[in-house]
Amino acid sequence: MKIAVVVFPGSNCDIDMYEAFHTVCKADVEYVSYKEKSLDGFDAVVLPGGFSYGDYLRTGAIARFSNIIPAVKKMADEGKLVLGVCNGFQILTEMGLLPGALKKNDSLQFVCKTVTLEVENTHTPFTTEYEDKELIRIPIAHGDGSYYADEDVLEELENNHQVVFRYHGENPNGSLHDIAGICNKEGNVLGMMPHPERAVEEILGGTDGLPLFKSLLKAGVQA
Amino acid sequence: MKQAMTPEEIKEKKPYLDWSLSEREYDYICDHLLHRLPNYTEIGLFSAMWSEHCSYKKSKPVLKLFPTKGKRVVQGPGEGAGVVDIDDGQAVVFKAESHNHPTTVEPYQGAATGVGGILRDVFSMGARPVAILDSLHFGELKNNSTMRYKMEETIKGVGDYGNCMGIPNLGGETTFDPCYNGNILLNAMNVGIMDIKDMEHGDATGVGNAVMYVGAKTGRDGIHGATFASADFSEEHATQRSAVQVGDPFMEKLLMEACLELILNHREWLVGIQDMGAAGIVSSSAEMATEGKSGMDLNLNLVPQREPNMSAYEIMLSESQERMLLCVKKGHEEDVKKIFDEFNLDAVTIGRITDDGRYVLHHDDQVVCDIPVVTLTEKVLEEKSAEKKPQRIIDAEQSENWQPNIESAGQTLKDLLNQPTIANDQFVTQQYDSQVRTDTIVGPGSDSGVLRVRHTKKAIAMTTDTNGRFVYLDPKVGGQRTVLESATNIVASGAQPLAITDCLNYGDPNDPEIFWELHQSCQGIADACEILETPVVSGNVSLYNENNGKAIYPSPMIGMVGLIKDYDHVIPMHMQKAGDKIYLVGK
Amino acid sequence: MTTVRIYVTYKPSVFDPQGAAITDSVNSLGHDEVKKIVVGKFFDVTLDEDDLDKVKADVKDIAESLLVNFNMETYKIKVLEENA
Amino acid sequence: MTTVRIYVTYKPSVFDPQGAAITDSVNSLGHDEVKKIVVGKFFDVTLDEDDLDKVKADVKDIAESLLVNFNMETYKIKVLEENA
Ligand SMILES: Nc1ncnc2c1ncn2[C@@H]1O[C@H](COP(=O)(O)OP(=O)(O)O)[C@@H](O)[C@H]1O
Repeated sequence: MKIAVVVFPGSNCDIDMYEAFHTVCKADVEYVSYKEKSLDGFDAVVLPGGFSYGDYLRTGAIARFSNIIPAVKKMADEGKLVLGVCNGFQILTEMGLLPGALKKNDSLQFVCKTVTLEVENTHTPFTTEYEDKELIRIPIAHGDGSYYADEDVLEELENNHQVVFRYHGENPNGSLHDIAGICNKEGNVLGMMPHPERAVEEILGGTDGLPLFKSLLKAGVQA
Repeated sequence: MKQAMTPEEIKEKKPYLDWSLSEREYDYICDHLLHRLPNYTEIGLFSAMWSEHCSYKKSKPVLKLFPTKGKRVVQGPGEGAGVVDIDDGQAVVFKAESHNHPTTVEPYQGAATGVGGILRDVFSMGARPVAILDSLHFGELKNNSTMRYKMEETIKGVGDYGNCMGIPNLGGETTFDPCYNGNILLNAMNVGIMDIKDMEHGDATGVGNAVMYVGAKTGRDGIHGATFASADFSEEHATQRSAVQVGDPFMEKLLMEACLELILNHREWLVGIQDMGAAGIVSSSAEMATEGKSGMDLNLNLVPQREPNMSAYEIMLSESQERMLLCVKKGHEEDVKKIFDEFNLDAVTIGRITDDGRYVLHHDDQVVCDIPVVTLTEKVLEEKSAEKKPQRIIDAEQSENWQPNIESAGQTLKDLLNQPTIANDQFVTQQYDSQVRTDTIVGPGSDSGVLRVRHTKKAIAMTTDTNGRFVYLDPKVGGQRTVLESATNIVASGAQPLAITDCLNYGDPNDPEIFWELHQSCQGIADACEILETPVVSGNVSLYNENNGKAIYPSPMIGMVGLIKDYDHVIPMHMQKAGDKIYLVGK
Repeated sequence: MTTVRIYVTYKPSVFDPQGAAITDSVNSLGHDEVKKIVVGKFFDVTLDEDDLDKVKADVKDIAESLLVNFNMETYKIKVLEENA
Repeated sequence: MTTVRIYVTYKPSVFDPQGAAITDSVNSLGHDEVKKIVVGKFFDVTLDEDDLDKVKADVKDIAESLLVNFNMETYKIKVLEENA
């Protein structure tokens, strides 16, 4: 299984994502520039965190006009795995692969800390290695992580079990329905604000992000 | 456009006095250095380059006290940042810088551009920045909504810039004291890591080699920021101030990646590189030419400009952010340009290296400056400063030691914890990304931040410490104590102290009492560094921290870095489990 | 040359934390007469085009493809006679 | 009830990285006719007050004490007949 980590101008969690796959999971992973037009040969693509184009205008708004974006859409359409974390999640909503939008945090402040998430759906290719309703501790670091969608969209998300991760105990940003991560209807596109790649080594404070990587890699082997 | 004054008019009307150049200095320039009257552009360059901020003319004798050599020191003071060997061909690179005046006036942008500036100092050495620390000192918060606003904006400015750059913030300090009511201190420190073989220098050599300008365009931002930083900050100055410098961290991120790409993968094209900090193009180019014992010939019309009709004076003194100056081997200008093109950044050849030691500037087909380059950098008229021990210290020495009368230790403890300086600073640190780059072993809130050196078992520990009140009470002991505090912070996390950087924040050095404090406290710092074998490898001086004639406490900030050979030895600060014994060590 | 101002605001259904925070602080400054503050952005777009129909079509495209996120925002357009 | 719109922009001499970045991306989308985009904020302040002089004095105070940073910004005020 071969994984692409897309590098946009202003991406800065690209290294972390690469290292999580490469050094920790010993997986086959490559950086791909936003200027490329094709993702042929890859089985999964990751849009990492950071501040693409400075997040000027709106988070993720300018990145979605990059050359690479049609190729990301194509992978999603073909049922391959697409993961967006933090800025990557914001880009996925801006490009319409996931519904809703991410607003400024209710506190109006950037927030960096480790929060508790509840795993709500273990049937996606990203979460099979978690227990149903498992509580996990994953770091967040964002200024615009407040998930918003209209009522009917939220209802649909809930009915289809598209809410994959929910903040547990404390909602750090004002997200509606405490949403921390959602997937598309088919389940092959996941966007989340928390950073699983920051929770893959004990020395850095915990490994609750590892099952996500293991699930993804396992899904690739089975596919 | 307004016609610039003629050299004769300058002599008569003395506009340079407003730019903090004294009459004595002006006469010295005319009679001993140029043997003629300088023109408008030239006198502007002198006033910026001879400011304390660029020339250290007041503080130089004091800086000489610092030990700067050591077994592990690869590069001491004199370059963008200090470089210290951490074995295996690797080095840790660090420096601290103050941005006190801009932050006092415009907290958000002042803090943001303070962080941006110190990052450029580190990556221009060829190091990848891996951590930021920030030392913040505000006035009293109680019943002061303006100070609260300034604090919030300062923190946001530090956070937004570092977060966007993707460099974790590993620590710092936040204190509150009425002495900073009219003059906030923002000291930012940056730590980078590199392979020693990749080290770059800020020099320009080789006749015919190109001087290339890269990064953001030049506008009329912060003109005379350097002299502004060197003058007493009073209400009067607030209205004279020129446009605020605005930070663009996205641009800086691109600039950093492009410069590192050039340095790490194409170093054979590059002769030297330096960031444009205080006094913009003039200070970077004149310093590079001086370092390389060269001359330089620049055409200012080639400088990328954001605004129309900028004068030579404005182009040279602008402090627009996110710019760097390179010296590139002749014939490789296009190669270098291609790298910067990839990142959508300007890269323009604005001049050439010469061998006659002259600093020649062309603008609109005229020569607007033609002077020996060393007159700007090395011929600065040194000033002897008067010193006097303050009466309050003499009085204190003669009075009996004060004994606190504590009736309820519990209440005193509660009162202490209630002080904003001592209270939990999560409010600040949660606004900073402290984990990006996934190397953070210990983040903010501990004695020191600890960072893994990726792909090794090594880790580095870092801390900043300032204790203005203590230094005010006893400058020498206060200086020693500040270094010791840093060292104990480093040791407490399991690391061996390596070296320090500093920011020397003081009031007006023309006041003999303040100069005495500066001298004494630096002696204290030097003594402690000597004993602990932690040489000073970089630093920065910020004088004239006054508001309406009232100086801040003498507030030297120490930034220390230590080495941990095996990160399994990192010791966390928190209590581990019930039943563990507690020891008090020392005497 | 024509300059068009594009106003962008949150849809009324979306909670605007900034507007709420500012309203609070205005009230706490003693301005009790202030009932509500809505915060928005505007973009003054200057185009090298004088045909108003073309201008409007261009601006609509720019707004809808880039400047506005319809999940949470709405917009209005106004041609500026002179810079307001 | 009166609603007043306060427009806040950077002073012309102040560098606006956001405006520059947006202009770049609009151009790269193929809209070469766009020469410049300036970004600003606006605040629609609704007050329980009908005396226009009082309204203006209030709004001026609010703008100057809270909404505008005079180091870098300037502002204009307009009374909205209806919500524009
Ligand atoms: N207080 C100090 N202690 C040690 N070194 C200092 C101090 N102040 C300045 N220096 C050194 O002097 C050199 C010039 O500093 P400076 O002009 O501030 O550089 P820059 O313009 O890059 O900020 C730097 O190498 C700096 O490390």
